[in-house]
Amino acid sequence: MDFSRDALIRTYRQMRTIRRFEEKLQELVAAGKLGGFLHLYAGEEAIATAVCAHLSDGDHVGSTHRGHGHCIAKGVDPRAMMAELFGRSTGTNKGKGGSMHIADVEKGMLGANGIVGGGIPLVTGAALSAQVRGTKNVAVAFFGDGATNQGQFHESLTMAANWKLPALYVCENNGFGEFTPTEFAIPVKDIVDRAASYGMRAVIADGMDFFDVFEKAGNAIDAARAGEGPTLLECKTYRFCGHFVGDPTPYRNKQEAEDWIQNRDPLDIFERKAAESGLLLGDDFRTIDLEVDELLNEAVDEAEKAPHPAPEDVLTDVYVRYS
Amino acid sequence: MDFSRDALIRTYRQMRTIRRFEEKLQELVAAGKLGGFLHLYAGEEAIATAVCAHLSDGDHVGSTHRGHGHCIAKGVDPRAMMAELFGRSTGTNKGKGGSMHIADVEKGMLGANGIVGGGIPLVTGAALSAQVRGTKNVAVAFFGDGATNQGQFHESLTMAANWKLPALYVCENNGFGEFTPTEFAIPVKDIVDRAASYGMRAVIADGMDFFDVFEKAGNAIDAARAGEGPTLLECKTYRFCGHFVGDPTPYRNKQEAEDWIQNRDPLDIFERKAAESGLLLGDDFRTIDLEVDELLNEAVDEAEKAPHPAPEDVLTDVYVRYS
Amino acid sequence: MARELSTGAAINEAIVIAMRSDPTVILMGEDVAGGGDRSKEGTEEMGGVLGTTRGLVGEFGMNRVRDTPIAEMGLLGTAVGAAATGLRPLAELMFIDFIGTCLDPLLNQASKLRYMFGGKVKVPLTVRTVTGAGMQAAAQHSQSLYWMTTGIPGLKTVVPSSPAEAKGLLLASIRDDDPVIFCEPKGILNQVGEVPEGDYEIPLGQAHVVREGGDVSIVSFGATVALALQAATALEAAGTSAEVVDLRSLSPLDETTILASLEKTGRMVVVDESTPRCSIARDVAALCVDKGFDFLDAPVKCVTAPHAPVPFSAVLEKAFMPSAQDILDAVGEMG
Amino acid sequence: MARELSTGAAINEAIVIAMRSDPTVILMGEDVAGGGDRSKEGTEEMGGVLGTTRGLVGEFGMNRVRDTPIAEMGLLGTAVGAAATGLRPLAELMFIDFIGTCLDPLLNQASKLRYMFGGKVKVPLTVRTVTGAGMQAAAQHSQSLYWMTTGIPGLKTVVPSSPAEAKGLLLASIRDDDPVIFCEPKGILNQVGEVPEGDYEIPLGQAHVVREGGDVSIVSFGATVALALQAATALEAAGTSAEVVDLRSLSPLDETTILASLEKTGRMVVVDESTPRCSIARDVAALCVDKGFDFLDAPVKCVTAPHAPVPFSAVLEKAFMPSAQDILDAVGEMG
Ligand SMILES: Cc1ncc(C[n+]2csc(CCOP(=O)(O)OP(=O)(O)O)c2C)c(N)n1
Ligand SMILES: Cc1ncc(C[n+]2csc(CCOP(=O)(O)OP(=O)(O)O)c2C)c(N)n1
Ligand SMILES: [Mg+2]
Ligand SMILES: [Mg+2]
Repeated sequence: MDFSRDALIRTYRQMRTIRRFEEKLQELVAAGKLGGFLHLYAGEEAIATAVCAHLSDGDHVGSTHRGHGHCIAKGVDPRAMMAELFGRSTGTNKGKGGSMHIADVEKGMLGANGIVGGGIPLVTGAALSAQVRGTKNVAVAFFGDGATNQGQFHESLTMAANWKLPALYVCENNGFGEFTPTEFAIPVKDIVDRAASYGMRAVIADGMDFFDVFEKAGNAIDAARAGEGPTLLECKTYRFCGHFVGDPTPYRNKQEAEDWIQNRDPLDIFERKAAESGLLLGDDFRTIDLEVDELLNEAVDEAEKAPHPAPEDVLTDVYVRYS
Repeated sequence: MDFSRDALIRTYRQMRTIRRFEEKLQELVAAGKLGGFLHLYAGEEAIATAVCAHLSDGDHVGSTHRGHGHCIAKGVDPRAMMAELFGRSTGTNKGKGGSMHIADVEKGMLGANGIVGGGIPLVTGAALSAQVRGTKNVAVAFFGDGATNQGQFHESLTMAANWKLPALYVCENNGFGEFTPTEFAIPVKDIVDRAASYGMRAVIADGMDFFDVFEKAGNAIDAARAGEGPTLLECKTYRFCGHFVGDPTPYRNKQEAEDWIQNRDPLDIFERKAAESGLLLGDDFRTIDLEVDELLNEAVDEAEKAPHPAPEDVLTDVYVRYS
Repeated sequence: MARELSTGAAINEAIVIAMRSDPTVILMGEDVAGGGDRSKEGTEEMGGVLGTTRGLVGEFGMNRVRDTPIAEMGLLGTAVGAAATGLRPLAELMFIDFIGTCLDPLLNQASKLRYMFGGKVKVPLTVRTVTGAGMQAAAQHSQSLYWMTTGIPGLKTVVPSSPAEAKGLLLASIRDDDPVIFCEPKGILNQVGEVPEGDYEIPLGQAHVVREGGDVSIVSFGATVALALQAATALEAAGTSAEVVDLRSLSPLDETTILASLEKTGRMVVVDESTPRCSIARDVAALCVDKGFDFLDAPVKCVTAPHAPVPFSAVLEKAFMPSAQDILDAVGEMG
Repeated sequence: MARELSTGAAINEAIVIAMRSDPTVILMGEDVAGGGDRSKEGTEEMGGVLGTTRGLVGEFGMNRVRDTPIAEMGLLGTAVGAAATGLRPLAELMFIDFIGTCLDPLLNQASKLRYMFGGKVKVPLTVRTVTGAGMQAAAQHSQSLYWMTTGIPGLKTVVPSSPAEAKGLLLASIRDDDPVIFCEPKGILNQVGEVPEGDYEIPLGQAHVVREGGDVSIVSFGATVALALQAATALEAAGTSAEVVDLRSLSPLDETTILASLEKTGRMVVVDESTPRCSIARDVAALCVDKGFDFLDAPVKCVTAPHAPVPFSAVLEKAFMPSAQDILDAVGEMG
């Protein structure tokens, strides 16, 4: 294992933060404290964490409706995110965005996105910007299996391939688009099959295994930085919760869901592999768990106490210049 | 050769009609008699002719901005088409459509289309209609190489593959999208490579050879009628004229163009192969040429004499029911 | 007759009636079933993200109830092609905000085929979609973009204001031979009200005078009808008699009813959930100052959302959405 | 100073100035060069379907002049992403009719990112596009859809009326930190006129009183300014003094200049090439009957195209397009 103890701690803390952040959200919804549409990333934490481990603030990431994990992995402050979900003026987006639009451009986080496929061209544009300006930065788009049916996916990958842009396209294949199973909506077995339409490098990773995603994303990102163009990385994963908070999942096979959740939890897999390295012990994990809990309890407390935006703010931030 | 003398005559007459129809248009534009945007099909006649030879009026075809050939091949009356291009009320579309919108739904011609890629979902819908209604009809989309970069292409082929629709997607790869060479705009060598994204059957044909297209389109259409789903058929061809009438083609390699036009004219190739069969002689071709000339001279005369729409007609045909 | 249904249930009922009475009606959309007919797998379909189409795949089967991929351009383009070739598709665009991913089939195909073809085709397509704010769904899931489809000649646009209206207007829309955009405002989706049994249509293009009055006209539609009625009640208490008109269809627009009301009252407020520029509110105001000029005793007031995207925060969203108080203020400002 | 250029040439000049003065300005679009830099291949590039961008790839190279695939959603979406990350892209949408294939990046991204992100990003994108009828290009290549972008909060929409205006407004648009839709009406593209040399900007949001007058106001923009001026000349001959206002930008809208003109004349005609429903014409009329009510001496008349797609036939297209005569008729009808 090529990881230092610090790196393992950092990684576990991040995955744990993502998981716990969303468990908090579920509690808060149950308590009637949060509004809006919430889509949970639970089960997919290894992917954002592994990919973003290769990125700096100058590299851009674009996300989806299911964006909490990507934001946290890209370094966005969970306290500011929590405040955003409470609609407070201290939130990442001053309360104007909410879950589907959390962004932090200074951290290279180009936003969650409420439009399926909508983030893909934005990221392609960030990669174009890096190429035109001659930086060594890359841009990474996260999107679901369902999003690969969108025209925006097709058009963006065509452009990225034509121009050899420094981009990475990460498909999180979690078995569903809303309530429709992937195999019902997509005419090919693996999403990587679609890369043939762009002559694009394509790789499958086990999205439940941080280490597998880390290695494959790293290779793709190195290639992009070296001017070798974009890659499509398919991560096989599973959506542990419903499509949105409140979805009773009557459409899903109980057995299959149980199997993934019990036996293939990315946090468990990480903990097992990291423990095998001998660099971390069971107690280390539990300590981190407690620290994360504390951080998020504080985040909720702070958010609840934070001020609401003023009604007049409804008309600010529309334009840079109004006249 | 499996063709009767009659079939060969019919075929040649059709290709010749398409070619001559557009030569007339060029003359008429030079004489200042026609307005609007005109995109010529010259060089690609074998494709429409060969594909439509397998279709009846109940089968639907959708076309592009370069639609004259598809219309004539699908049985639309060239006289009514000429009247349409003159904007007369006797035109196929009562003068409201013009070159980019010629249609004749009774002949199964769902319209030329001014939106690149716009005809592809319409045809997919016609195939869906045939499937839902349980007919044995098929639907065929013609489109260019450039159109395969459109989201509409990607989304339509995904749906057609998911549902095994009775559709044929005919890509006329003529080397250019407007002024941009195909290899500059598309990241794969052959358009058929894109079918992998849909797990779709895909075949390449020599678009200059009527017989090759006829055979391959026939197989695909038979498969569609038999419930075996859609095919992507790529026909390699060349656009003999500019992108539109008036395009001086400064961007195109003169040598390459000369080579295609002199040595690979689909009418010449057809004539040579048909003559080899012994069923048709040189004189037969020249007789047809004269008949076609006559037909089109008459078409122009009639069109020039036909009445213009009345100005009030600007407000008719917007709705079936206005209240 | 005292049967009460939510708007969602009324819409479901209308779809069942339409599909039973005409085998060419098909239903298409993302998750309209949810992975097809699941009755054999021991699982159940959701029937749309808001549950509106639950149960339909069971009755009508997968040939007529089509889950599409998440591909709105393909979905609507295919529906247009099917409509031009013998079917009468009812397509679902989950939220009208997604029109950004599928405008071409509406703007350049459905609305224009008939005209471009010289009247030789018809496109009996209906697109159901959800509009409006109020659920903290933020900027990309809360827009009231019916003004955009209203501005496109060749399309019709309908916005119902209650469960009973939704049922009758949807049946008329499906059976109309022109393409219709049928908007379901979030503000009425969970509203419950009396809905007549059986098959009935409310004709398109006829506005409805919901409440008669003589001092001021309040033209409204969709979720704003309830606001207009609230305002009318408050105005009555203050001695002003307000007439409330429900437009029902934005295109065709019932100019006659609007102008008749203006003639009666001389004063007009138009209420519209959308942002102001090029809105239905301003469109109707323009009608009033042209054909209704002689009736006008005061400025025509438009009550709309501000010129801004829809914010997430509950406080801001409340500030964003038009309210009954805004209508009262507008009437006050008229002098 | 007596140098005359076509609008197309003036736009080309503005692009050269913008690209020379700011290395973050890039040009993207279908065939904006035409297969890249062809100078080494013994062939020449077309420089756009109307030749407007000819010569630019030669000076600025293929890194900054990007031929895109025929993929408008990708083109505009990518331009938005580039604009949010350090570039100032000038994207070409060949005809505004094609907005159907790429509305999402404008409707849901460019216009909303800043707001949704709480003001923490800017999107300095300009989209050049061609609008309008008059070339028998028929229903899918002749629309005047600027009303659609005007109605979207977060976007700005500009329509120049002459070569000199086009140059100055385009420079201001490119340098504006907000997303701007810059419309080039077909009716002015080949118009030739005096164009100042060098670098100058015409600020957005300031209408221009093109001709002063006291009896009636004619508000116009783009290709309709010339019609308004023709009508004003004819009216003068008949003893009516018309004031002609050129809006220049539709969003932001210069309400002050419009209302000042109305206050002066008491009568208003608004001329707009687009179809009527939810048009700029009706939007301006609504402004007049609200904030300008006290000034109004007559109905506000809208001169627009009819509620129909654009027909192909020359006879029908002429009937479709607004004319100077239509303006005179409108003034006549006002009484
Ligand atoms: C353009 C668009 N169409 C539809 C939706 C509604 N929607 C939200 S999430 C979703 C499913 C997306 O599936 P996938 O891409 O696999 O991502 P996942 O939710 O599984 O992470 C859909 C259809 C949307 N937000 N945007
Ligand atoms: C959506 C859209 N984008 C751009 C255009 C402009 N345009 C018309 S034809 C054409 C080139 C099409 O190339 P291809 O698909 O290869 O067809 P070809 O002209 O070669 O037959 C373009 C870009 C259009 N009509 N529609
Ligand atoms: Mg998924
Ligand atoms: Mg081509």
